[in-house]
Amino acid sequence: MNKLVKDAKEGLAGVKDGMTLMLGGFGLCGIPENCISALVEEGVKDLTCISNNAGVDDFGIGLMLQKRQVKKMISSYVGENDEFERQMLSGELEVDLIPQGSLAERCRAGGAGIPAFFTPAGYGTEVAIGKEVRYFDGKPHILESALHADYALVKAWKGDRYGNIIFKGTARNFNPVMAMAGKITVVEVEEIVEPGELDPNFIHIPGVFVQRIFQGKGYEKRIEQRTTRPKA
Amino acid sequence: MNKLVKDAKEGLAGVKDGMTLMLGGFGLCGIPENCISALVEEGVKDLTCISNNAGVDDFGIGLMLQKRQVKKMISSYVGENDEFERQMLSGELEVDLIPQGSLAERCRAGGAGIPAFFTPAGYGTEVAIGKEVRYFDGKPHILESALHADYALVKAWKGDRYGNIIFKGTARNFNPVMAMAGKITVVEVEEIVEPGELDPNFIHIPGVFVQRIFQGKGYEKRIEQRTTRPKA
Amino acid sequence: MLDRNQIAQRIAQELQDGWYVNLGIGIPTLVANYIPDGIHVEFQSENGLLGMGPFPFEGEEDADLINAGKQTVTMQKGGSIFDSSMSFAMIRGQHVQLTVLGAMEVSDSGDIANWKIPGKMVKGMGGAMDLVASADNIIVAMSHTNRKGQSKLLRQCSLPLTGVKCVKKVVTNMAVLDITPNGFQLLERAPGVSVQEIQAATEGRLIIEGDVPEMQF
Amino acid sequence: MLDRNQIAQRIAQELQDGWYVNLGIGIPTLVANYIPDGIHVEFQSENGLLGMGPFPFEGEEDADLINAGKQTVTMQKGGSIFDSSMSFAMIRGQHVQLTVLGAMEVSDSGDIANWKIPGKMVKGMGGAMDLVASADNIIVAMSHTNRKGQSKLLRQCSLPLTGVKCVKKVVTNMAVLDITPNGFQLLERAPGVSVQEIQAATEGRLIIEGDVPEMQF
Repeated sequence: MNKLVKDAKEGLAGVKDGMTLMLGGFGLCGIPENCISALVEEGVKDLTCISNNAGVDDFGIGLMLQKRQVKKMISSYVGENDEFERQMLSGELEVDLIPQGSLAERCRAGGAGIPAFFTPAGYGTEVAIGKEVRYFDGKPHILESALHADYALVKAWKGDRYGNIIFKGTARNFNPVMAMAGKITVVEVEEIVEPGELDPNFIHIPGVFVQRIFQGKGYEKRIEQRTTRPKA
Repeated sequence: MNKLVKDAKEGLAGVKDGMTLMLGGFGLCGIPENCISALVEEGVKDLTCISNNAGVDDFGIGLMLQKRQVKKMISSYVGENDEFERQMLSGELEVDLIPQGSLAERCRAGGAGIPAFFTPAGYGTEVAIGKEVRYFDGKPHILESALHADYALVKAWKGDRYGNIIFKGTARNFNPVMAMAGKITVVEVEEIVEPGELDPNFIHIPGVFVQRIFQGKGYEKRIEQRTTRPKA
Repeated sequence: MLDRNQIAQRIAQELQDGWYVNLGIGIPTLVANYIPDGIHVEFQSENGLLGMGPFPFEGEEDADLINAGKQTVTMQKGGSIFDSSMSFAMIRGQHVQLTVLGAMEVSDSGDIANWKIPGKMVKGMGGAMDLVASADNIIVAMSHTNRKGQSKLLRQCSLPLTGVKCVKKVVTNMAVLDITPNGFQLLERAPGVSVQEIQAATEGRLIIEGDVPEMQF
Repeated sequence: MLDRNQIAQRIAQELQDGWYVNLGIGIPTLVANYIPDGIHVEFQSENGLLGMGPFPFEGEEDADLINAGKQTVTMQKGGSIFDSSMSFAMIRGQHVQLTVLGAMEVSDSGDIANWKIPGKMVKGMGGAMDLVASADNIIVAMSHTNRKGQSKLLRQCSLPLTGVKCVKKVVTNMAVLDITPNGFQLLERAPGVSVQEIQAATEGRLIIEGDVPEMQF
């Protein structure tokens, strides 16, 4: 059981134009930096990207937008990105906006073999257009479907060659549910450890969901909103 | 934020005849021993119990069956219990059998505000009788609904007074999803620790789901099938 | 008229001991600065954090610990970290007792619009639709009128909705109002603001019963 | 005719390196004893365990570490523990490559009955319905006939079903058979068992093409 690959390029082997990718992260926190760099380098295009956000102009998915690699974004919030705005307003980029909780649950559902579920989120809004409405306990809900991806690109903190991974802080966010939902899940970690080093009671995502794993390098971990208070 | 109560009796304050309870555990592994003892002592009856199994004749939920406290069991597997069999065949006890994965997902759904979801499990069987069938990707699925409970009785390993809890080994099983689904979730732990002692990255169920917590005592942890191999 | 901080301070009076609370971006964030004495609440951030603390001291920022506004934050003792599906399980499952968020418009039946202005760049709803569709208790923090002086408390929202019949209470720079089956019920006036001024600034149905007291701080 | 261990041994030949495998109670459990050299597989136990190892040494049993048959077990290095919803997320989401389970009856279209006999005490389906409805690859391990000598490979199941059109392969004490659109395709004979004997013991449609080889061990 050895899912270890050398680097992002090897991890992304088989990614083709027109594919659907999931990318973990919230803002710039917990994004698969190495995988994004490799995608930009490889130049694969017409991608559908499922990611809560779309990065900033010069980091994260913003780098892929600059090279016009993205055909469609499926996200909950896409501010802080001028090039994104330009492509969206000009019609070059298709955008599907989804409530954040529905996005998370739809990814989990994709990984868990649940094709569809009812949620109250979005009822009575344009998100509900064309979707089935049903009342439970007198409260209206809409039917949402599972999301799947050809590749899920996940950033974790530590992992082993079985694909077991753990996350750190709020860099966890969408990474676990996307790890579950990828046909091929590629994980980049800050540190590869030996099998058995991760306490089996506290593994966030078991290796069964992971196909490839590698140790990333040169993490920038850019902070989007540096907020502090003065030392007392 | 202090959810600490003295013992099972205080934890179960408010449990009344006719209520619906969830009880964690798989077989006798990870069952809320202290809560079950207190229920037996209090003598509350006409209960609907949601639990993967129903214990054995003289341990676990079996103790409640002996005192005729259970009106209905919602479970996936109920073998190994003569009194259960007698009550079921005589019609004293109502039994609703649910596929194990659907049981787990229905509890999680109850806790997560998902009123219903589609699953392939049980299609074409008597489990599907009266349930909506829908095809996704050419495959038939049935609609299953969320489960809720007035009280969820959960056994964890360690916890703090905020209600944050962690589990050990396969004693985890149904406990986390039931902790999410209880209107009042009562957790018994082997050890109460100070807030901050549990690593926030590795808390299995955050305190937000827990209303009461106490340190249990006298855990028997009976083994149902002791299987070993000789030392080489 | 209240300023942003006073709106936050008034909302903080609504907090109850032991509550879990989700604060939106803007005025709602300021509520955390005014927690009444003797009240302990836990802040949930929908990106996956419970027990959110204040901003870190300079030099102690952790790129792996941010809030839903992408700001660097700290954690309180007893806090916990979880993934996005667990975070919205808490929200959708109504385990969070209070959500405070801003709005562009609120209708007198509790509809809210706060995510999209036709013709302008749409950034997305983030977690707002899940929050308003799920929470039992939603307080909107906003100015009573917009920059053109038009009422933001309407008979019907004109902007695309974020949620339907969900807002329970509105705290503005002029008033505290409950949403009732018959419209906005005026509960309190900002110091120095008259019932007449509030009536003039409210386009939706306004219920005024007896003497309307001034807010107390 | 094969004995229980030989059935398990033959099924073990189907294992592929890197697979995750769920083994049911009974004969399927024995498959773990016959993993071919050079093949590494991980065993999933639906009560919440991946990387299940052999039974513990005497005196080293841990009440908090059991398998789905409630037997004390051990864990392999690289294993992991999870809750029941995550366990069935793996199963339902088709992340487990192979499920091996016993059956009372299998039909020639792949239906399976293994949980209930009318008139007898019903213990429940446990995880079987989730497993058979979800897995892409399901092998049934069973005797070819029941104690009365009646075929368990039928045109249609007579007992209440566990799952519909899901079984891919059956390994019995007499034969290895694939389920095809036209019925059971006979792939291999147990050593010393003739095609005629298999035909006589099979009530469902049986496809026999060319020479049917004996199993190799």
